[in-house]
Amino acid sequence: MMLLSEQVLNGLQYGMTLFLMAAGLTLVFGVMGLINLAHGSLYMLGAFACAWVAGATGSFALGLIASLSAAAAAGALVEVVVIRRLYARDHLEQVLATFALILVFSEGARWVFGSFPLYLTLPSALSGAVMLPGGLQYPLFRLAIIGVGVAVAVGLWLLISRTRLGIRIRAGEADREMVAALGVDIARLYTAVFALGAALAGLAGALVGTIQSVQVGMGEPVLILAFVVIVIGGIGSIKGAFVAALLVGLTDALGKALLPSLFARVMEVSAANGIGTALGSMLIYILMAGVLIWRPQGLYGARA
Amino acid sequence: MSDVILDIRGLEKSFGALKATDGVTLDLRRGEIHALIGPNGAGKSTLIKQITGEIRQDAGTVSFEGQAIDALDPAARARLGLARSFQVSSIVPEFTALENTMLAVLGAGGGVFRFLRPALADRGLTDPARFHLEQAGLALRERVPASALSHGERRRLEIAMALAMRPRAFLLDEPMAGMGAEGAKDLTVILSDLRGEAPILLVEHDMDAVFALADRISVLVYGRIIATGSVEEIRANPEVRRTYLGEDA
Amino acid sequence: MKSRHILLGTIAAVALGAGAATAEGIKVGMITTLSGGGAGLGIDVRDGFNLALKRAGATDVEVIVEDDQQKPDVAVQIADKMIQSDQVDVLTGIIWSNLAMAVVPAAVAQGKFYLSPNAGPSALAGAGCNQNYFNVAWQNDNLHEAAGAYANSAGYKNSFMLAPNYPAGTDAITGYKRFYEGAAAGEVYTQLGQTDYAVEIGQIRASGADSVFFFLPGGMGIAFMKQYAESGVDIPLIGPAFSFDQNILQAVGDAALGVRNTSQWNKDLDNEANTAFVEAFQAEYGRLPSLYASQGYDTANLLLSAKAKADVADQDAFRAALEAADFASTRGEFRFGPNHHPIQDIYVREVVKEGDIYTNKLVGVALEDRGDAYAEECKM
Amino acid sequence: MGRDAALNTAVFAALVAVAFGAHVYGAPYVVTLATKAAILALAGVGLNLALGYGGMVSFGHAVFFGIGGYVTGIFASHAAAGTPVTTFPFTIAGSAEMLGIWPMAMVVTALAAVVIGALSLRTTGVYFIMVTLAFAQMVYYFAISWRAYGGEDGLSFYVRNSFPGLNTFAPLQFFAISAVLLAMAMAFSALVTRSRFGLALQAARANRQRVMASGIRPFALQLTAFVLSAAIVGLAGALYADLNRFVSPAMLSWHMSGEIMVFVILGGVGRLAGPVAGAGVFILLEQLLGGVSEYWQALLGLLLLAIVLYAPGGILGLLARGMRRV
Repeated sequence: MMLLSEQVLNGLQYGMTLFLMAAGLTLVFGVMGLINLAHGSLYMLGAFACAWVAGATGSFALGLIASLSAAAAAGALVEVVVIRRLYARDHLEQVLATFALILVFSEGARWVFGSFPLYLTLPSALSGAVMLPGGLQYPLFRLAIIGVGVAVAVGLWLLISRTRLGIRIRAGEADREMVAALGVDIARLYTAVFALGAALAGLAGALVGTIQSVQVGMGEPVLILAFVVIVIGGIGSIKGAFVAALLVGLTDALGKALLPSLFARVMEVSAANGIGTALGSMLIYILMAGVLIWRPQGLYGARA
Repeated sequence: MSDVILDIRGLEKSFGALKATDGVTLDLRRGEIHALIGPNGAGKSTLIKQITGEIRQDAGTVSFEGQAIDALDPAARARLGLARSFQVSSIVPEFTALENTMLAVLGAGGGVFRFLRPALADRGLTDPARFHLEQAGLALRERVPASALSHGERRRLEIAMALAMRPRAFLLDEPMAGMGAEGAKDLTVILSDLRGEAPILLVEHDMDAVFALADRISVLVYGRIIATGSVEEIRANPEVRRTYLGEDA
Repeated sequence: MKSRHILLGTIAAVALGAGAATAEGIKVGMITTLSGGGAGLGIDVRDGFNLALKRAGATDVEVIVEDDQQKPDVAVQIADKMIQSDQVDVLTGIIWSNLAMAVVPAAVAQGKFYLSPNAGPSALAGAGCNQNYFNVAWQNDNLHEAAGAYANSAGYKNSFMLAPNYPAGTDAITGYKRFYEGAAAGEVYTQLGQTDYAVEIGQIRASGADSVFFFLPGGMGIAFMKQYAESGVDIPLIGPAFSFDQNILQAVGDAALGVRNTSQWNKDLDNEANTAFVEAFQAEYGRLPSLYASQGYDTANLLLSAKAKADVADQDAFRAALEAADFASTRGEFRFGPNHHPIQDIYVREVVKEGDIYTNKLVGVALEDRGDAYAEECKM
Repeated sequence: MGRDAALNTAVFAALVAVAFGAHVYGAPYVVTLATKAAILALAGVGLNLALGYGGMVSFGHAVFFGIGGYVTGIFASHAAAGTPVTTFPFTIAGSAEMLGIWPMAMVVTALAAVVIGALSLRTTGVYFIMVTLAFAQMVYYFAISWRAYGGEDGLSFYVRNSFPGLNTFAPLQFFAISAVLLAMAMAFSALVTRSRFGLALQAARANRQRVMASGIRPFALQLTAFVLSAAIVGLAGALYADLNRFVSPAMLSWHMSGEIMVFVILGGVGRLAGPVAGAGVFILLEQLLGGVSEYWQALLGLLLLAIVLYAPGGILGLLARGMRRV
């Protein structure tokens, strides 16, 4: 029982980081119709910015601010220089151009920061484990990540349902030409949305980099998972991204933790470990294939 | 065999609160041109899409030559001989006129899964395609990429393609749209000849063409057929004059 | 991708005289990992190797270094190039067992010598051994076996075992269990390259273990130990030296203090060769050497000792010279078993802090004169 | 048409000339590089059938490359060990004969493509891109965990498989095998795209609605093209395994999918020799820029970006335009 509740927390924490990534991706797709493979690079950039600034100043808070602003700035720059030429192109060209951006970003980061992973020290206020009701010990920083994820989800919901920018975003999803006709500066709207998504990715990178490590290529595995999330949730839907992120996080954590012991009931331990581990890592992709076969447009996607 | 080729009964379709098709009953008989007219937003395209199978109706049936085709997908309906042209010109722009028509021949004749013989050397495809291009008055333009054809030529190409499908019935969705007066006149002649090949359900805004061509006219307003009859009956119908032709009765 | 280090050194009459002992120089192809998360290991092996050459003033040993990016297919292509284009006599440098498995068998089949400064997969120690393959580090199981032996002596009865899901990971747990006599509280395989260990730490917490044996080389180990320290779980850790080398310890910091680990080498091993090596390495590179550096250094010295006795073109003589292992190892006593793998002592170390630097100190011997479990299957 | 054919021939001839020239001048490693280019180009030719002509943006074609490779590795390693590959439902012996392994690799890949294609083609657009990626990741993680065949370590088989009458270890002879297969695949691809099937397939890419209205189901067309495409990529995977005498999950990774796509795009989508030019230039850059800078991939990225933004027709598109101007 203890194991289960700890793993549920792990799944939630993992899901929240995926949500931070997926929210930007799905916004950019919903509003601009763009697939951005380079989103993982912005995640990496946020992590490096945080590591660098926190290392130089000794302040984790400044590091977080740096990660948000560096990723947002890089996002805006990339949007203006490259991405906006791609809106009218087909998905194939978008995939390739943003794949090219990954190469540029990764090698650029390797050039600036080297190949060695950087490690951050947790701020003392957030380090160590806390005792939760029920006697479970859990790392404070991971709880904080869950909190940040919830806060961002609520913030995005308020932004989209209550603000002028949100109205424009929703209008942009519905009909691009109409928004332009309404006199909204569409170019600025797109840059703003892209920078917002980038900032969230950068924040995710900084948070995850702090508990794991900051290194070149760290954005790629999480990028693929973020795509899995938005595809399951339905591309363009923030709500879908949130639900799917938690679903993927929980499936992954619980699958890894429980599958080997489930298999061990019917077979010998080392074989069960092998199969359980294999299936554990395949589980989210099986989940995605299953969802798409059942609902080709994802859980909350509009029918194409 | 009865004279009714296409029989539409009690068709209903809603999008949310909007009733796009509201109990439409309509038929198309051998040898006729039956025109479907109505103001913008009357639901003409939605109705056509239900006949071709692109949209599934909520209620009612569509029968083709006595057989209910409600369960068939668009490709299967097309193979039965229900040929359509599109409101927005729907050709393959990078193909030549000939290749576009060959595609239609291929659909009607089958044998798609042949991999090695060049299609352009395949007289089973090229001969009928050239024949139908000629029928549509495009014989001299067969090597021109469709994207380089004029608007009027593209409409003719669509007719050629519809012919190539050896149709049992045509569904023509605004074939005159965007044509000059001269082009429209030419096309009127072609359409009039087409009637001999198979009956036509014609959706058209050009009233001169409709009145020149149609044997019968149905008027669709807000998803409902408000009148069906001969050209004279429709011209004389006061409701049509009021709601559609915009005259003060 | 390519960084060529062609060691020419100082061209001096003295060196020319020394080179005259053999008819020809030797061309060495070093395939190692110089980029990505595992770069630290390759850099240490390379630096250790080069240091030995420099100290010996061996100007007629040409070393071509290429980065394998820790990718087996890249390693294979580099090996092809070194053999086909550069026509090297000896290959060395590979860090990872999977890359070694991809490169070594084909290289020795083409009549090249391969001296392994790190990887020692069981397949190359047993039935798949080869007369031209020499391992100067250890057979993969060795340090894990020693960890198992240490666990017994420390009185652990219920170990939780953790390793990546790849062959060296399975070898690690197999090696540990070969000597460890207690019960298994859990046996978990993680993804290779995994950076989040929350799930595994949860399993450890719930397992009721009295000790945790883990083999997570490179960045994986750093991430694990940092997260373990944050988790509030305080079950003692044991592991092989790979998770506690100089590079890693500085990143892990206090979280590693007091952890016992097993190694065939440490910087405070008391012998002349080692003292000289540690001093020279610090003087040359400004950092403490790791066990990888010591292995690279020993590999180069083994090569030099053979070169002094025989011409590399005379394969049989050169091989016999390698088998003699007539060099001063940083490990003190060093000899090869029948399968060309080392027979050596393996020690227990403890992580300590010296000033601002985290490092290891020797606390005992885990296994004496340990060969390996596969030697019997080797028929040369 | 004539110009395109000349361009295609010239690109292929250039590859062959490089290999033979390198052989004559005693640079066997360059022959090996040309072989690598030919094999990767073969994979590109395969992908082009689905992507360029069929309009299916598959981000998971590495799965077929890897399956072809693994079939080769598995058969060869069983042949070396003298054990059967399977005894159920009937005994299949290992093989070290290329002529035996190739059909097997293509059949197994085609079967995988039928399953993956049939499920993925239920979706379109971005969803299709992502579902193909998901299937590739699934197989990738499976291969990593499949310890019987090396798992993450991959599988070495040390000795290149044999071909009757040739010494496959001689770089030039192995190049010849790869180049002939590449030429055959290009010829096959040229025929298919001009056939009835190709006509319908390209129409389905450009105007799916039109094809349906003509009475042809795009699904069957696209699935067939997907399977043919996969089988060619599987053959390329088999050759790549033989080139390295080694297979590993890296062949199945999404980076590999991306790279095969890059060959196609760099050369020119929907152009017969596009993948040949793309793979050739890719390897040339890798060797040239790799010598200049350790960060050559950044330069590659910039080049790729420039191609996508300013020369959507790829290298061959540029060349063709240049030729027209002359």
